[in-house]
Amino acid sequence: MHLSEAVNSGFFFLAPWLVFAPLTGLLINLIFSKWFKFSEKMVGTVASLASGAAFVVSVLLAYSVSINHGEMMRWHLAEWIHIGTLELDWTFRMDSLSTTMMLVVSGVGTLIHIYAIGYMHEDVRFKKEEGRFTRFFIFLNLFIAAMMILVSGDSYMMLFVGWEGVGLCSFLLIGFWYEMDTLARPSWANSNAAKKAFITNRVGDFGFLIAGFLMFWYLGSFQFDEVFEAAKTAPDGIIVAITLFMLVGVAGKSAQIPLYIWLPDAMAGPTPVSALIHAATMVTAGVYLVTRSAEIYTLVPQAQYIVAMTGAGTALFAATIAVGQYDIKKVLAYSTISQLGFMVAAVGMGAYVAGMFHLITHAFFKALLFLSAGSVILGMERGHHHLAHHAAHDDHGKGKKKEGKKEDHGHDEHGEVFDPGDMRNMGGLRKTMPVTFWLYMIGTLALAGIFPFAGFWSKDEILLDASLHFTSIYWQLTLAAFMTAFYMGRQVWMVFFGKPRHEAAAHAEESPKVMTVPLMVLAALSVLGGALNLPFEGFHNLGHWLGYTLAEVESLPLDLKVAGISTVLALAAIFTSWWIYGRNPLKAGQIDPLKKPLGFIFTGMENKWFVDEGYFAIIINPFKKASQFLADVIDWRFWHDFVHDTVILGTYNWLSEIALNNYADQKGIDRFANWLGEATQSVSATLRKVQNGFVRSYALSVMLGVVLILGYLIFK
Amino acid sequence: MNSELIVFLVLSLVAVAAGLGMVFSRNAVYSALFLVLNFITVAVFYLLLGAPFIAMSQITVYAGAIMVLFLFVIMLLGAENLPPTKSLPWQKPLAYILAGILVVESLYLVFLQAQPDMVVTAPGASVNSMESLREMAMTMFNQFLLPFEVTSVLLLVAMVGAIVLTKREKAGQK
Amino acid sequence: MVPVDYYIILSAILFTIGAMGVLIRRNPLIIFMSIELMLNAGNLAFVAFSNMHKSFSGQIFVFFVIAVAAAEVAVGLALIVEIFKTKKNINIDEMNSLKG
Amino acid sequence: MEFLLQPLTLLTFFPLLGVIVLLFMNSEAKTAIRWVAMVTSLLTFGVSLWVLLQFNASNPDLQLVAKYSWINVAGWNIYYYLAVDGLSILLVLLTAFLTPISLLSTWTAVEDRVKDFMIFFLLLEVGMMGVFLAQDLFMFYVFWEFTLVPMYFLIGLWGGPRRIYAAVKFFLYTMAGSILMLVAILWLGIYGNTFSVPDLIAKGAIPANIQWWLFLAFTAAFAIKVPMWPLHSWLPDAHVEAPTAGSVILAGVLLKMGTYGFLRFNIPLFPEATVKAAPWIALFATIGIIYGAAVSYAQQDVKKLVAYSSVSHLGFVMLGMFALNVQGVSGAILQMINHGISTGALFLLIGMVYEQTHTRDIKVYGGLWKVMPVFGTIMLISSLSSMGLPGLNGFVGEFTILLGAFGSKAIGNPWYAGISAIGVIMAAVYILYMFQKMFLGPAGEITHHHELKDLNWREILTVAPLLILMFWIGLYPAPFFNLIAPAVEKLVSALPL
Repeated sequence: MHLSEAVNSGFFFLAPWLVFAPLTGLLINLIFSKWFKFSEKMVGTVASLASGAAFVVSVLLAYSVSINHGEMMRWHLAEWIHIGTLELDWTFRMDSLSTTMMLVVSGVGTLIHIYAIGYMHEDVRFKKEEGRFTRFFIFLNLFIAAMMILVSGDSYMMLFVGWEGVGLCSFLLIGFWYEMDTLARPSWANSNAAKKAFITNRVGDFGFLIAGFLMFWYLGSFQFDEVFEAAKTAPDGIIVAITLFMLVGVAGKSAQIPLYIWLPDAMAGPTPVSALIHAATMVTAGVYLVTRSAEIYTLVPQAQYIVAMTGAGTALFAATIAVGQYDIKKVLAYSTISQLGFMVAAVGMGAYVAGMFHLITHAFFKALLFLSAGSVILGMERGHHHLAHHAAHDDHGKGKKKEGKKEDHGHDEHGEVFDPGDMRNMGGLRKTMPVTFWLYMIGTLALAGIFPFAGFWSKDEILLDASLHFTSIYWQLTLAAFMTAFYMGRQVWMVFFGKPRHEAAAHAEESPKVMTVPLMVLAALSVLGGALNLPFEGFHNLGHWLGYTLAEVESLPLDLKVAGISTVLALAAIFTSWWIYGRNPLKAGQIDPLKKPLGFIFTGMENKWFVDEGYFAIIINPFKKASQFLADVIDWRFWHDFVHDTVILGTYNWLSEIALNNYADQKGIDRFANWLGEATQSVSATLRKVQNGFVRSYALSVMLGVVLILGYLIFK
Repeated sequence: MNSELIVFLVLSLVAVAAGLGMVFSRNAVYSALFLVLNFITVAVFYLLLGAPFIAMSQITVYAGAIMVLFLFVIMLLGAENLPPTKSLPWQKPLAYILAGILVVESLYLVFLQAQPDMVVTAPGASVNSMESLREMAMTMFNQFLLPFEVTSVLLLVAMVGAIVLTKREKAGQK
Repeated sequence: MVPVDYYIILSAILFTIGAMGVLIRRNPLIIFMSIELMLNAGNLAFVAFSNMHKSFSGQIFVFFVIAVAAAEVAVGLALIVEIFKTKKNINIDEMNSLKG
Repeated sequence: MEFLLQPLTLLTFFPLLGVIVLLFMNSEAKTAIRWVAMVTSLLTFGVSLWVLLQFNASNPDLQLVAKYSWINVAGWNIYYYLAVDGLSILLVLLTAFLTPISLLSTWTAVEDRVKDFMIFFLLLEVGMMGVFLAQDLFMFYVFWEFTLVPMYFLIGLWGGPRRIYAAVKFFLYTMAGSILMLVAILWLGIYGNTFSVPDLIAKGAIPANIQWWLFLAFTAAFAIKVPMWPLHSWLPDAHVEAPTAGSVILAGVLLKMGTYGFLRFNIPLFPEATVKAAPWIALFATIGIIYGAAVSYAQQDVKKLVAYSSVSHLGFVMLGMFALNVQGVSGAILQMINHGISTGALFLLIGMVYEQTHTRDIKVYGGLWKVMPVFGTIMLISSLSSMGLPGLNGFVGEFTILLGAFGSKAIGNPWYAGISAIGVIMAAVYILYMFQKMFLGPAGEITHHHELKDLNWREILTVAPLLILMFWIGLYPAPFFNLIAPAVEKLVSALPL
């Protein structure tokens, strides 16, 4: 196809390269990096270029969709599973919704790739172990590819391929430092977190699969349009079942109640991963799924309500936990769960544009926050490193190299574990890491929903929608928004203000350009992202754009009451947090000032309301016990040993020995048998003499036989 | 009594004598030579019976190849005279007795069913020897093709077997 | 004109001589030769019958017997040589490891 | 000569050529022996590809027929009857494909009695081919029993410490089932006056109550072989004690003989009984899926873990097969192949690390990925394939099976499929448990941990074909489905549903 033609009619033929581009990068790094001894920069560049190429393709596709006035286009690559009426294909779907997701995924993804080059190089856990660095970028590229399959698939099953694919990448990247815990001590913790994420996601996938089966047998297809068409005439019960099972999938992937538990643990992964996968892109897949299925969700308001309640409940619940966390990334993780709750609530209420809008802005500012947090953690690490060097002087300098191979970097020389992510160790970082501080501030304000940052516009749209339709949801979300501003304020005061509570914080160092520049881009987007969809007539750009795909789009005007309430509450929350944490900065070793007034409530927040423990008690431990019981007692000792070796074999032996030998036969058969044996023995003893071993005597007996037979023939 | 019968009687005497000589010679070399003699007389019988090809085979294969092989082995092992043993004292008398009975029995059988009018045809009288050879070949390669081929396999196996059995083990093994 | 019976008688006598050789000699070589003699006796009978019945089958059978005999001699002699190598002796009466 | 050059006859008996050559070889020339066996199995694979070329995928009937009257006494028409159709073509290819791979894996693992090992292995291949190709019940039975003998020796001679127990158990268990099948075969032969399966099917209409008994008799043999819960007790013993190559073939092909038996004999010969039995089989399959997954999670022995996972996986196959619709049956056939590939790969890989560490205790491993990155990556892919990650082969099979079972008229309700789908979660639990305990986490206590060598080229070459197939089937299974589709449609449409 000629370029000019493509410019006029669209670049749809490029669609497969959404997936192939990152895969190419992956393969290059996988195959050639060892042969040609790629430097770290080279590996990172290849991966970033691959991801960037996907971004370019996304841009071209979005452009193509726009010049076609939002008309949906398909690109059929190959058939996948065709059996009878089951027809699954590798078909890419390009419409305004999917291209939006592509842009977010590849755009944020590329920035994070670039950031990761610097971050992974600086990460102290990374001991120049051969292949680790490359492995990270291979996983990242794989993730981009899987995510692209997810957002560009034209059927629920192709979406599911990406859906599980990103789950795999999540597993691999959470468990990237699989031999240690978050403090780099040798431990199973990180790999446990990875496993937890995968299995929890699988529970969600189970729901997705069941929804898929129902879809196929009652709606006859997996292809989006065909499903939507058939759904219109299908009985409500089926649609409710489908949508609710799908909700299980959404809860798994987008970390909603009750399956959100994996996401906080997922912070064990390197920070770029937390930003990319566990904040900006993968976890929003559930929101995308509901938006994509808008046409079936709108058919069943009762299911929609359940979705919205789940989202709102999660938003509030996670926000409370975020208040009680000390780890800088854990706070952000619960914040992510909470914000995902906002989005799910939005799409549940049918405010798809608002949900997507928040998804996009959240991708910007949460990625920004995570990456800045990563920068803070690295700064702390460097400070700590710096200290260790000073304390150890020269004699330690030599030993350091040797020890460098072992995994004890988290320890300082007293053997005490230093946690660079613990906010109680920080303080006053504003001075040592000014760039990071300002970037973090932008992210915080955007998340807290302060005018005119991106978060303000998107969150407000959700709240506005809720206030119009579901009052209870509106209040839950508003309360969650208040707490969001509060815990972000708490975090900022604890991290950047006051005095350093640890030597490391005092010696923290600013991060290199390769990390801060992508952050600045994200910061700019966090500031300006709101412009995508301003609540003024003629500025509903995103709404208009998504309107091509989504049947009904509300474009609400700005409601000053709602916006006013949320802004005032956010400011009040920030003020409260200043009152508690900023006015009197925390001292080293001091307990959280909230602990006293809130008492056991704060203990609950601190301990995540003991949900993990609950799951352990109710599901995991019983399952372990049950499987142990089944395996050891039922299968092995009972079925394998007892039934087979004792009952069956034993019965056989018993029958043959006791029954036959002792009772029936002792008298009759036995005696005869004995006699027979003895007789045979004596006869054979006699006959044995004939067998004297002399060939000639054998020959003689043959001759005798011949003579006798001839004689018989003659005289018969 | 025609000349043919005379030849037969003389030669059969020679054959029996050679056989006895083979059995009773102390020296294995003599035994072998007696056996060669026996074979040659039997070959003449074959000629008398109108089987020139078999006669030639008899001379070449038996009297030639096989007996040479025997002689070689005798040379190799030494034509020793084994010392008398007490191991099977009744073996010899019993053997004589049985042999006697067997001869009597077979003679009896032959004469019992004698058909004096059945006589062998003289050589060359009715059958051209080349012609008979051709016919025999036709029979062998049509009717008996498979046994013929199997025989070749048998010979191959025997050859391999003989080589394997007498192969010298390499030094170091055993 | 020789009656076929004569040949058969001769064959029987030769066969008996061979059998006797097998029975009374202790040298395996001679035993082998005796066996050859027995085979020859059999062959002679075959050829005689072939002539009597005017059929080539008998002759062909003899041909096969010769081939088998050759094979047998080859293997048998090899065995004897091998036994001699291990036992340094070829007395047939000492090959009695099959004794019961 | 014409007889020998028939594709299927050649395919079945080709390994015998290798056996004959091996018989003449000096048992000390180990490398040469391995090469001869290897070349034979590769040529057999070549023959199987040749068969594939001649195979007409759009024809649902038996093809490349080689049919001769074999035993014809007392009115018993027993045929020498080989043929292939869509139900068996993939299994035939799998057999020919896995044999050279297994042989390659024994290159350094089997050092004593190499010659005997190779001979048994090639004989086993003959038996397996015969089982999949025979269309005469009598002939099938001969091959079916014949496979026991080489496998018995493979386990009993080259196995682990309890090999005799395992081998005898394997043998007796299978024999016990086979005897009932033999009775049923004899009944069928006398009833139909022929042992040829197509003729018997064409005759049709066995009285329903007798069908039921015959169905049960055949099921006894096949269910033990599969093995279906609760007849699986021989499997962990056999797998744990068998040498690596034996495990691969056992899991990859021998278990498929059971599922194939259902497909080839039970369903077409006894359609009414099949439909009647479908919910029951589905029940047992579902129990097997959950039970196998749960039990496998509690194992400390890696090989045992994979062995129990086979119980779970084959439960899926049975569930799909007795869904009795095209999706389910096609999925079941593909899943047989998938299980051969994935589980085969897992056994191969475990064998490779076992060769270095001589332990299968999962607890002493840990952190292997760091020491053996290539090995870890390959193991990861194989594990993911085994737990059914989309994009890899396992998913295509499991998905189509569950989809078929979910809407199956024969099973009657979607609960079995729904509960079995929980098995998919549990598969993730035990597979990830295994992967984590072996490859992730801190370095294990195994003493010579740091001396472990990563896979060498031979080992990579051994598993590479399997990996390629995992991706191929996962991403583009169309060629495979095309091969089986017409035959499956014919099979399903003949059922009284």
